[in-house]
Amino acid sequence: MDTNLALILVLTPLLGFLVNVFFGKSLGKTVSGAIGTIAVAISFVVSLLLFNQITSTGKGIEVTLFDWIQISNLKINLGFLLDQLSVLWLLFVTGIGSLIHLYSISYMHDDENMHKFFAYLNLFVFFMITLVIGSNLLVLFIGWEGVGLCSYLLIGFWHKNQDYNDAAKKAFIMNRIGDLGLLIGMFIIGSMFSTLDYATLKTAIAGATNLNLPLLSLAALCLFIGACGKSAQIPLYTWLPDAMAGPTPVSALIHAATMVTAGIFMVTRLNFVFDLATDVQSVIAIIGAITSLVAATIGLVQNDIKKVLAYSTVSQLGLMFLALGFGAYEVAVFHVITHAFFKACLFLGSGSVIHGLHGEQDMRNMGGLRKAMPITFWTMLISSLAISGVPFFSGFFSKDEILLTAFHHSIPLYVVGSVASIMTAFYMFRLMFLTFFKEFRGTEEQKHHLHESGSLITIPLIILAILATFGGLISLPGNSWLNGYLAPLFTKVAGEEHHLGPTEYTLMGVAVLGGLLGILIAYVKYFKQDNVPESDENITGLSKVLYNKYYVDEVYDAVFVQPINSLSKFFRDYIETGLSALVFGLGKIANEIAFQGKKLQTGSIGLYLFVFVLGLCAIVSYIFLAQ
Amino acid sequence: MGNILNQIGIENYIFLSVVLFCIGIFGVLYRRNAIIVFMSIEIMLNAVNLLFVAFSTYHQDAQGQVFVFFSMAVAAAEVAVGLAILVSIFRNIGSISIDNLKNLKG
Amino acid sequence: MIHIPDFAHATTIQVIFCFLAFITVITAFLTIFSRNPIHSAIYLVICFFSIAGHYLLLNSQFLAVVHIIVYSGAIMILFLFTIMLMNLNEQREVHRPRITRLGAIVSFCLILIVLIAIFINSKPIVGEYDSTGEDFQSIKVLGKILLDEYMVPFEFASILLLVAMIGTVLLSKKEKLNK
Amino acid sequence: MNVSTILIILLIGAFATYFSGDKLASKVALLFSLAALGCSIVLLNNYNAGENISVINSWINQPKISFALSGDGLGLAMVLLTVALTPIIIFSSFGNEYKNAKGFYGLILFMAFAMAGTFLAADGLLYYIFWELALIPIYFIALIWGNGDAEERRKAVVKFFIYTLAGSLFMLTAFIYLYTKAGSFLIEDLYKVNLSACEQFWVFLAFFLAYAIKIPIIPFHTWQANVYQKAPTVGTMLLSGIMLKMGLYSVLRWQLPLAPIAAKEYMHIFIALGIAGVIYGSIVALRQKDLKKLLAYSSLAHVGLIAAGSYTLTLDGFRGSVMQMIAHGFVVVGLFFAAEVIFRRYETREIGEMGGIRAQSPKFTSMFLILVLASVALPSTFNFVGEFTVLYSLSQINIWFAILGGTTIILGAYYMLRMFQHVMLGETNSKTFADVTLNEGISFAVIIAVLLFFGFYPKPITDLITPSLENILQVINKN
Repeated sequence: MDTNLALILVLTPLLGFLVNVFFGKSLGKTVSGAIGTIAVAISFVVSLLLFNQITSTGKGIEVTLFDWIQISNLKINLGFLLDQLSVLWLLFVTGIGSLIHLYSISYMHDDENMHKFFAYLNLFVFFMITLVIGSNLLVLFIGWEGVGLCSYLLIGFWHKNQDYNDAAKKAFIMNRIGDLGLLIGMFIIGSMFSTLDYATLKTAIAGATNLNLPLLSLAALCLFIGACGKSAQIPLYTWLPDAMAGPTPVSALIHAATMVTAGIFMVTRLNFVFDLATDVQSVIAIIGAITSLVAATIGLVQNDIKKVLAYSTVSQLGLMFLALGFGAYEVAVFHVITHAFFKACLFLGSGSVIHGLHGEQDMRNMGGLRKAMPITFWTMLISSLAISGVPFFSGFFSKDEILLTAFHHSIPLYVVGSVASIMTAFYMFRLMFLTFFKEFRGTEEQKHHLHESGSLITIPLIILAILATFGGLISLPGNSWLNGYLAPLFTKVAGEEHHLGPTEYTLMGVAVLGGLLGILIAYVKYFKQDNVPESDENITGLSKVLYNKYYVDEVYDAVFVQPINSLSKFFRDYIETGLSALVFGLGKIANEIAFQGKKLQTGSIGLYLFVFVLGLCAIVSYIFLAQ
Repeated sequence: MGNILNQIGIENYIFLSVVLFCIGIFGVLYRRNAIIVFMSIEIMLNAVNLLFVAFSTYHQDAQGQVFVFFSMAVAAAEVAVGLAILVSIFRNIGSISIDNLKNLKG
Repeated sequence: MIHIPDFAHATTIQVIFCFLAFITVITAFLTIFSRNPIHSAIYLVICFFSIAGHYLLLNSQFLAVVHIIVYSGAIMILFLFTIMLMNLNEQREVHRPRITRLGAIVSFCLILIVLIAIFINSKPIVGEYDSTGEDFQSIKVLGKILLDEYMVPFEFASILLLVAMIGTVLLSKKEKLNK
Repeated sequence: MNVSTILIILLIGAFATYFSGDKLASKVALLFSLAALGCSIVLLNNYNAGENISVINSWINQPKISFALSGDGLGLAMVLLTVALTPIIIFSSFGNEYKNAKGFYGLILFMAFAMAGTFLAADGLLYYIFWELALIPIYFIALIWGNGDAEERRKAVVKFFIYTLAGSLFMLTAFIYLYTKAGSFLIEDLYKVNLSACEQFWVFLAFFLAYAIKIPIIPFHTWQANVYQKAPTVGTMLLSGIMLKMGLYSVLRWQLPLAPIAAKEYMHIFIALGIAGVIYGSIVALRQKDLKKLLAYSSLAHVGLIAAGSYTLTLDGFRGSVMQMIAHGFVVVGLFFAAEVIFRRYETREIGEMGGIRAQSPKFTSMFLILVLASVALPSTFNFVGEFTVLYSLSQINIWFAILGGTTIILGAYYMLRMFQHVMLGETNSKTFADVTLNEGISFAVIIAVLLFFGFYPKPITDLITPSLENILQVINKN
């Protein structure tokens, strides 16, 4: 029964993918969209069933299908582990996935390759489910690379544009850098404990005496590099903003709600490893905080609506890692969930805007859309309030928990996180004011066509806005359902329950004030004073550095990409030809020797005989006289 | 009859054939005329033959003489063929100076 | 030590040997040095005769006779015929570079010295000569050995001669065909 | 029934193809190659049922050379690779017209015969004969039916021929030396020879030269790219799909067990060489303008990793490299076929002249992409299983080997995706590109099916090869 459920869960999206790949074109756009959506919806239903079962029994389900890879000291099964964590992830992956599929039916309706789009989306959900429910690291790795592949396919969905293809390639390769780290981490863990299976690994670590802690830390660090790649942390974050080249539903699903949280999932999954590697935890916290701040600063000045959201995503992911670094896994998970809601909503909302403006993404050419697109406006506003940490929206609770945790562990990181939060509030409302208020700044023709999107687009928006509003209820401070639900996963006592004392209330107040401050600045700057960001060439000073993302792409290009390319050229033009010449040179030497040796053959018998006599004398005297 | 070598000594035969052999080599190197070169070769062959016979006597063994017999057969064949070749070369290029026979030049 | 014949008390045989050796060496030299090939050939015949004398001295009559027949009789006649055929009675060798002569002399000396040095070096091997008085070189014995022990090589020798004969004929004939 | 049946079928097939005339040749060749495949599957069944399918007949008494073919798991796996790829390769050439087709297809089957013989031979000299025999058909295939300037082609092919031949001579020397010690060329007897460390070093080196050139390991690879480029695609497939594996297989079967002490002593050097090949090949592949050359360098990178895996002298390394050999065999044949499919339509191999194909040919794009992904070892493809195992074994030797070898997954992705982007994506090409025909599609589909199936379920292959690899390991560790 469990096996069947798990298989239905995994294979339905795969089936949807196959149907869409092979018959999508002939089925027509709506049907193929419907098939894709239904496939994911079925998975969602199954997830609900599983969730129900797990909450009632409180025990995880293990499903082993068959042996996969045999390595002398570790045997790797293709198996699934459905426990609290994975089912939680399943719920929002398939749930938000279904909504975004629904949304895409309308959003992608004008695209000739819509069936392909749905095929890829289904494939993505398939791999994401595999990632989440794999019972060992290697099954996770299938999903891990699989979602990377789907991300590649979907970023480059409009494959006629080579810039998009570059972005897709970049995403894939940066992810692969992380994947190498993950692989190495797996190797170390595999050789240390002879297993990659979560459950076995947990008992092995718990029962181990004389653990080689430095080696384990190294493994944890490698795993974290993997997480960095997938979850866009410094130094591997630059692919995510570029990934916005893909269709907006993709950005919402893959690059905001689900795939990028895989790193957090993995770290949470392996919490027992990371708990032992305290040094690595500090690294994670610091990197998380820095990422959060850096991305937020870049987000301040971006003018592309999706870029702002992308940097916001990076920044929020940084916050999640900040929490992970302090061992507050449930807090990070909480933020993952709320973030999934409001960020998906924001992306879909921006998609709605872009759709309404026929592909316009520059906020400088928007404005005044509030009246034309009321539903989009209101849902996005709710989500913006949520992400800014305005009280009683979901983001308030989760972000506050992260900052609280940070405050308890490290004041500097708390400050960094808070500053990032204030900036978040600022740039989100900058986005809102620029997009929805004042007068429309686009062309007349665009203005003429302004309209609210269809119901297939607005319904998901509304649902997500509701979730973004009330999502915080699953983990209220002091009375957290989520913490109790996830408790079986963690070896340590699940975070210290924060007693709501005066410190906590003060901090909460500070956070709220910070968020409001950000909103206020945005209000003053972009509503009161009616500022519109400068056009690209007029940006100067610090903004220019920020606008150009600290030139990180350029630096990477100069430090890694160009040297490799020139090395490649050097190898191709010099080493290759050199080696080739060496081999040919051997032949040439033989030729030359023959050519020179030929001259010895003068044809003069006299000379031959003379040399012969000399040789004879030498040999004979050697034999007879040399003793 | 006693052994003749008791009166002459094998070393004298060796000297003789060494000298003859060297004369042969000298002839080959010194002369350009292919016929004379051939003759020098015959001298060398005979030097060796002589030594064979001397040692045959020395060892009281007929094998050496048998060998000389065969070597004579070979020499006869060689001279016959060699001279035929010379004749045909002479017909073709009108000279038998070995300086002109450099077709083997590399 | 090298055994130097004592001329004062030389036996007849020793005298004959010295005489023959002298003739052999002189005629060999003359063969090489004479400008006219015909003279060369004649000197060579004398040389061969003297070598046959050596054979007789060594008591191998059969070989001596065969030697005279084959060398002086067959081979030298062949030489003479060839020389006459080519009309080589006058000296044709005009150009003989000095380096050639030098080379020839150097090799001559070198090989002579080396060979003699070897001989002197290996002197101890040469000892007294004993004679069992056994007949080992009469025609009868040789014939037996040849047709008994060396039957196959003997036949091969005949084949060799046959082949050489055919080859010679062909070599001479082909030219005519070409022309 | 024993393994010699496969060889007989292939040999008869080669002659039958030659005498069937130009029109029928390709079909006859396909028929015989399929027959060989069927026969090997039957043999595989028998083998799994415990039947002895080896052959030992004495052949020459002095020196003692036997006609010995061993049907163990490893050999059988490699033969299966050969006879499974041969029909695919033959079938993939159906879209081309070859002049003197009977000779062409006859040579293909003959080459398959020689390669299968190499994989099966259990006698040193027999093995050597097969090894060299395989060289002759590819020489003619590349020389006569190749492309590009005839003079350049001749130069490349002759270089390849002489180079590999020269390498093999060292191997022959080593075999003769071993014979003087063992008194027999039979592999079991050779395994029993006890050589001193010094002797082993030279034997090892001699074998290494032969195999390093064949595989190729850098810096002995210079023949590769040019020959791949100049040979007809069928020849390239044979070379890269099967013939390279001869060298890799021989490392496992002959080189390591015959000189175990030297292997243990110097393994780090050779692993490092293999990994250097990985990095070097990947980097050079980045800037190739010719599609087939790019694939050649990618091949160089992959076989470097396989070789490194073999030299780890661990069961994992062996197993991983054998699996990777099979996986790489399939994937590289698929990739070269994709290059050929493009060539049939665009008459070019210059990457710069391609682009924008995807819009016109969705099926071809999907198949090509799957092959590209398989080649960069995406999990769920067979290549991943092999690569993971190899990298794991490397990490057991030294974690740095795994890290450096693992760069293949980054660099590999870089050059393959870059290639894919420039070949397939971008603005729709002005030249029309017809989507794959049924014939082409079948070839692709078979390859992809194999890769995906074993990607999820490699157990049959693991079970097949493990016992014989354990035997080899036992020989290596005997003292």
